[in-house]
Amino acid sequence: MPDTAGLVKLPEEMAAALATDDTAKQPFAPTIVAFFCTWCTYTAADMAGLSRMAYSPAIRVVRLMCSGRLDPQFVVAAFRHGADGVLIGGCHPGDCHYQEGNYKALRRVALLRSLLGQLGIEPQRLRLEWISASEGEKVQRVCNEMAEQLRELGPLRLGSQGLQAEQVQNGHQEYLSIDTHDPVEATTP
Amino acid sequence: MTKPKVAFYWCASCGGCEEAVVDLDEDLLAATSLVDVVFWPVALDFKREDVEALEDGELVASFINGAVRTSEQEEMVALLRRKSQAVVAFGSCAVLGGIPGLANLYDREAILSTVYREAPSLEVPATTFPMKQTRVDEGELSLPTLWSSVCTLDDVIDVDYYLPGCAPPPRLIWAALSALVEGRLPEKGAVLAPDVALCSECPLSATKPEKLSVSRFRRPHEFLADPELCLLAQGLVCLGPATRAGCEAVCIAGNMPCTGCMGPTTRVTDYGAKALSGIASLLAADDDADITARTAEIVDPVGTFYRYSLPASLLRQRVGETVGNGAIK
Amino acid sequence: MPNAGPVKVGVYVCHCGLNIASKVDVSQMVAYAATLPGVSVAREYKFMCADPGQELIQQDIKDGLVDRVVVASCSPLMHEATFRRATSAGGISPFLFQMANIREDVAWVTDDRDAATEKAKALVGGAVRRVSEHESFERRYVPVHPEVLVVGGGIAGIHAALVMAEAGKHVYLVEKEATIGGHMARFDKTFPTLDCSACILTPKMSSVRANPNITLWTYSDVESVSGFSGDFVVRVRRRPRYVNEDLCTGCLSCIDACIYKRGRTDDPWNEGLSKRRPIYMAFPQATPSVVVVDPEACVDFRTHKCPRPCVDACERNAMDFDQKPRIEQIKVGAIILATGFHTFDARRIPAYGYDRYPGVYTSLEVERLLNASGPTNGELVMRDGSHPRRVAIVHCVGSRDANTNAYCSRVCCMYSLKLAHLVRERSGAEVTEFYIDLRTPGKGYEEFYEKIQKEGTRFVRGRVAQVTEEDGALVVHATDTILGKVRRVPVDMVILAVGMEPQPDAEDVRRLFNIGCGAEGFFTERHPKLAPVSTFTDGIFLAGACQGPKDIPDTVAQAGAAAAEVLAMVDRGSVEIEPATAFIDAAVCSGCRTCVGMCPFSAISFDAATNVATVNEVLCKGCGTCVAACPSGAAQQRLFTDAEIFAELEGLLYA
Amino acid sequence: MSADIVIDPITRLEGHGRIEIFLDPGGGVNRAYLQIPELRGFEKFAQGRRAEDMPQITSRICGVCPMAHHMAATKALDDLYKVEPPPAGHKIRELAYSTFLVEDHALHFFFLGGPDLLVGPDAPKARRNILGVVDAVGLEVGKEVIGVRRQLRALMTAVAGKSLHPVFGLPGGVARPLSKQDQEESAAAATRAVNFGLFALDAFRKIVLADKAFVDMIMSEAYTHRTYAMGMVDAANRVAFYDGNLRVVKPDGTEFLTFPAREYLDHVAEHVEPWSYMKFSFLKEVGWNGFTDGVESGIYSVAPLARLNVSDGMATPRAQEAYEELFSTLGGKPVHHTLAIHWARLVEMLYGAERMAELAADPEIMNPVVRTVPTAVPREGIGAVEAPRGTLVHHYRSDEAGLITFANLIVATQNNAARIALSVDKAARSLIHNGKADDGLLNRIEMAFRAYDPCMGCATHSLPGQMPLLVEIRDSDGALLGEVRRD
Repeated sequence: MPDTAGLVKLPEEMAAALATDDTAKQPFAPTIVAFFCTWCTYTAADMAGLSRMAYSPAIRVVRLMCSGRLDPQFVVAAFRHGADGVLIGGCHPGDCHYQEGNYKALRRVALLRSLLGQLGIEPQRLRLEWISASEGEKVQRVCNEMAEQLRELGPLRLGSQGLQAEQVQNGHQEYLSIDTHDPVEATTP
Repeated sequence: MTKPKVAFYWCASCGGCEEAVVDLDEDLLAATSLVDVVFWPVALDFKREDVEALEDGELVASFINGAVRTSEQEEMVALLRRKSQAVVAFGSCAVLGGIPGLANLYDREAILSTVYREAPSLEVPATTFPMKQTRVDEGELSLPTLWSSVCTLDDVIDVDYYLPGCAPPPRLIWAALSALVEGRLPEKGAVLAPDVALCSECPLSATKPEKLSVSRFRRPHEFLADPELCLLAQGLVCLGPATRAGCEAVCIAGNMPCTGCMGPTTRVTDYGAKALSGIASLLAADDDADITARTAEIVDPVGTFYRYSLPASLLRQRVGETVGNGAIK
Repeated sequence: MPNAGPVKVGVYVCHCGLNIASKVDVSQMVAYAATLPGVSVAREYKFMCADPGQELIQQDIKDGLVDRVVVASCSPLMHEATFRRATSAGGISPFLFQMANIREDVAWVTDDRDAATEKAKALVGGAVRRVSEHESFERRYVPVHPEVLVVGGGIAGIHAALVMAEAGKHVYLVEKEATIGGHMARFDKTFPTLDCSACILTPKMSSVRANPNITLWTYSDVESVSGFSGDFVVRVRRRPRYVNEDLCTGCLSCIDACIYKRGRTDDPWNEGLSKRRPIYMAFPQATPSVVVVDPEACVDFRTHKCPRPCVDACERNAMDFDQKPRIEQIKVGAIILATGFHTFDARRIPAYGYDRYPGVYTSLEVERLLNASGPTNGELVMRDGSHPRRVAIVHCVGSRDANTNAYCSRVCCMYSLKLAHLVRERSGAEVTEFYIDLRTPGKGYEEFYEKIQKEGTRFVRGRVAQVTEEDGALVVHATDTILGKVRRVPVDMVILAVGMEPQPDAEDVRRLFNIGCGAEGFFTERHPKLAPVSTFTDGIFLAGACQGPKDIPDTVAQAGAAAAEVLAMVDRGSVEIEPATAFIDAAVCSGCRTCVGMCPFSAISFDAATNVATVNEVLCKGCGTCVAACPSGAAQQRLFTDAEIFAELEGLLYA
Repeated sequence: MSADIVIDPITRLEGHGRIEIFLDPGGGVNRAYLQIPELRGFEKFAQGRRAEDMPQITSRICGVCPMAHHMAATKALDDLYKVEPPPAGHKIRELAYSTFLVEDHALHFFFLGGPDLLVGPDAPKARRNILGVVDAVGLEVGKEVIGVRRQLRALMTAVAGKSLHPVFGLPGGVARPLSKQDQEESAAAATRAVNFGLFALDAFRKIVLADKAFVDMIMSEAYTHRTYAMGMVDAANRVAFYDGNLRVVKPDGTEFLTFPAREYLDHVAEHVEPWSYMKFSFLKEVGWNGFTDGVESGIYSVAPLARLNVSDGMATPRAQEAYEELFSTLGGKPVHHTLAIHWARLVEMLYGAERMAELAADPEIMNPVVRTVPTAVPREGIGAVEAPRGTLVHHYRSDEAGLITFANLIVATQNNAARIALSVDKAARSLIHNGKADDGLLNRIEMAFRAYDPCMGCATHSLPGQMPLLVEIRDSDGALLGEVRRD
């Protein structure tokens, strides 16, 4: 696959982060990427800030102009880079500053959800919420709720048992035989 | 002066890419006058030791097709990489993982038991399994080790060029071969196919309404599609808008929708997620219930959007137990 | 195209006084930022938005240390513009800049200090990785069409239109009713000066009529708005009056000639207290002074058999029964919305007995009773013809009430005092006002309250529980919180001081002009303190009660402010368009047209000849919906390209 | 200890393979194993796919015979949805399939197995290929070989959408009717194919049959196994490829059983060996008795020679003449000489060409109604065709939404797998003496499997998982001391 956004060939420091699995020691703290639309949910998050409504630090916000800009590629990229959950915030239907962006987001997420389900990604890991500019409290509630759900659900084991770790060393002889680095034993067929 | 040496090799493949080279027909003869094919198991008798006997870098180029799934394949591609100045990932399996890449929907144990445990035609009792090492009276036999997931060629070795397609259109193969011979190959990492989507080449593109919106998705066997009207406009999931051109829309000429074998353009990072976005965005439905009903009409999202590119996707393979409408356990 | 050569990112972490520094270890942040790939400079400062902070940025750029800027501070909605200006002042494109919101999104919402610092690091990591992908482009401007539109002909619309017209701008003033004047035209007096409402309003109304720069379209409403700030295309629907405006002089002889000598339908101008004839003029100083035929009431529209005496009576033969609705299409550079308010429907509080007991009136109805051109020519006569001896005024009806509207309507206390004065003056009746808090915030307001108290109006502090009818009199039940006991005060007349609510059609108007509204339905200003008269939609401004309850002085002040901001825009002659617009690389567009259907603003056009779609970057509002849909990645969005967002994700998740 | 002689990879076939030869102390061959080191798991990842996608997914089992899988899958869908294609749909399918039969047999004779005959088994390694064939038969003939195949593949593209991984197969018919131009091209291609078929037979006579060494080689015991044979026959027991029952004859040529493909599970079973991913089919009624031939061994063969052995003749005149010539030359029915498969292949190529001509001339094929839209709720469907390399069965079950829940594929070369193993082992045993094996000799061993035109890709469409490890610890004279097993 041609190397476009530096995604496929993982640069060194990212590889190191992937390879060293230190989460086993501390209690699992999920990481959630939150795509918020500027006019409604991002503003609501600002409101939550203004009113000092604390919520889980698991949330890391990426601002988009509209939930309509959310490309399903961003969701799978977030999972690929280690996010345990993705939250999408947009305006209530009818309130979109661009009139229809949120409707398009709704369609894409609905289809993406069934695709991710087929790949074994639990539904709680992808969440779409309509949060208007004045609903700071809802930002707090949804973020805390999702962080708690994912804490119980555990980390997203993406490719740890597959070749993922192997590819990190960019494929030469050193990871040849499968037995050494593949803990998966053939269950008695 | 001696002709530049090239090699063709196949990993987890069906031989279709070999057939596509044979399909060069007269050009094949012309090609063999330009280059010296020193390794091509389907058609020539040269063996592995012949390749090992070559100097490093002696091959101008190796055309490697098929996804990589066994240690033997990984050894061969690593060997060919050492022996070649340029390695071309040939065909959707090598570039994206291809249809064998759908095996990434399952873990090995599920596949193993399907083939050697559950098949109804198996000799009873079905206890024997292919073994990595087997003692036989006369000595020991070994089989290559198999990875738990299918990989694309550039997951395993450094790849210089990509020639997508299942199988690559002979016109593009010929263009790649002549570019190689005439030293006109583009910069490293390039995809040797047009970098624009199939609609640019599709004869039905003109019949597509300007503001296309799909009221419901339909499946090819459910109705008689009109061969003169854009298939996507008729509700068939045609992935032409998301798939690279180069094949001159042969499937659509056969009155069937494009299934995306030429893979994404360079500006797309994850083919399936992008194709899904392009299709879902066309849905006319507005309220939740309607949207859920319409999206449920796409009954096999992974099989539809990642048919040729699951190993090249960002998620690469199934993560846990399938949830939702997946029919697999 | 990928940026040339390695980037030099300057990272500036703001303390924001203690807002950030109290929760985020800023020095650790700076140390961490210095380790990030591409970062050449990492600094911290107490107030990055202050001049010294901005100078740090400009100086680093000028010294060639930095060609990309990341500021870790507050929300971009707060100071993105500030820091973009600082970045461009340094000599590079304002868009080679990215903010990391470590105040609203981190410091203010995270209790644990370490967690806050870790999260802040991730956001800065994301911003640095993202800004390295930003491509340089300059601000783009669009000429501003000199003509402007004011929607709503109340005092707000009138004042704004006059200010702009006097500044030499051509103004279209569109009013839904048959006359301008709005609610103010229906009041008798105005507080606190007790000015006669018509006296101070009608001169402005006539100067609107007289001003050559103002095109007045009454009995009309806006049907559609398209285009963008500086170049709106607006279609206005002119409803038929069945009277030719240019000919009618307002002599009213047609009304006298009408076969109906007495009113037939409820006159909304008088809140239904009187009837109006099929052909009518709202009130004597109506502007334009032109009559209107009500097609429901006029018998000719039903039977076509009326001898039409009105036609004969009119020497100017201005009557025109064949008038049809007309659509006018105009081009304007900016739009001021002054669509006003709507009084609370007292029926929604049954306990107060409105519409059940004839003696219960709303304040607006009493305004009409007290008005000389009202149904009773200014005499306080009740529905049953009697003259009330004892009057009660109930405050906060439909305001400061969790069951109806939580907000305070700001004006009811003051107009209640005024009504108390007028009622006493006009009828000598005893007035008791039932209030929770008497709010007199304006200039001269408290003094007016003193005056009313001195006049002998009695005040009971307590919310009225209910109004009942007992042996012919109305009894007002309230707990007197000062005396600490329940009071049951018999009166003849109860006046309900109804609050202010958004217009019933506010939702449609909001969608039409693509602006936001709060939970109560009043239009949302860009910023409650710093930008009260502009909206998030460039080129659309607000004035008056449509933005929230307010009295006439505040309304006029807002109208002036909105007019000033429009004049600034029009005089500048150009307006910066949205930087984050979409664009399509024609060389790689396959003509699949997926994007064309995505754009509600029809900013994307498809050329069948070249089989390529193109974005009109002036019409584009920058939502990016088409970019997410483009199946082959030919469409991208400035400042939100796929590469930028993927980079942000990588930085965000590997911190 | 590992094998003494290794041929890796085996070449001029479809798919991967390796031959490991163990010598006995005297330098003779103790045992030769043909190992197939590759599998992909189609039967597993078919689960969850849309039934109507199976014709395009399973065609990726083999790029040399994609039409075969496409057709078997399409017929399985007809059965799954209980829908019959209209006559025109049926005929268009058969036209495409006959065209494929001709071009694929031509591919094998001139590109894969044939060079050993046309250029000679002992020719130098670099010449034993199509280029060597072109030099041997001359550029003009070489160009005709390539030209005919190009025309046939172009016709398949026109009729089936694509020649390499067709798309036209749908339950109840085909996706697109034939155009006038398609029909004209079919007729032209058919005529050229018939002449080409006759030319190929003639070349075989001149180059192979005229050379006594070849005839002896064909007749030699090294390349002979007396096994059962299986093939599809029409109502008149003539060789059929698109439709018909499966017939099995004993090694002595007498009918053993005839059954509709639907009942394949009652008669065919698969045996597994630990040293190969290939599954070896055998006749259930007879049972698996190891790698031996004869009437007690369930091993059976398929593909051209087997089809001719089970049938009473060919369904077209000229092919029938060639059929009779073959059996009269090689001593009557049934013929058990593996290398005679080459000849049988050419007889079938001629039949395919004649069948193309018949279909191209049939006015019914131009009827625009080419597909019936299915209405039944899908549940289970079995479809079978004769692939160029032998009997091919696709067996699917689906849920009501038409998503595949189960897939079982008995693939052409699997039926031959056991006999191929026998052939390789016997060829090695009879050719290698005192440990000497030069390139030409090893190539003769490879000829033992090439005759079958094996498709390892098809045969190994499955995919194994983690490799269980079996290590046997033996004392010096071979007594088993202990066994370590991890599976």
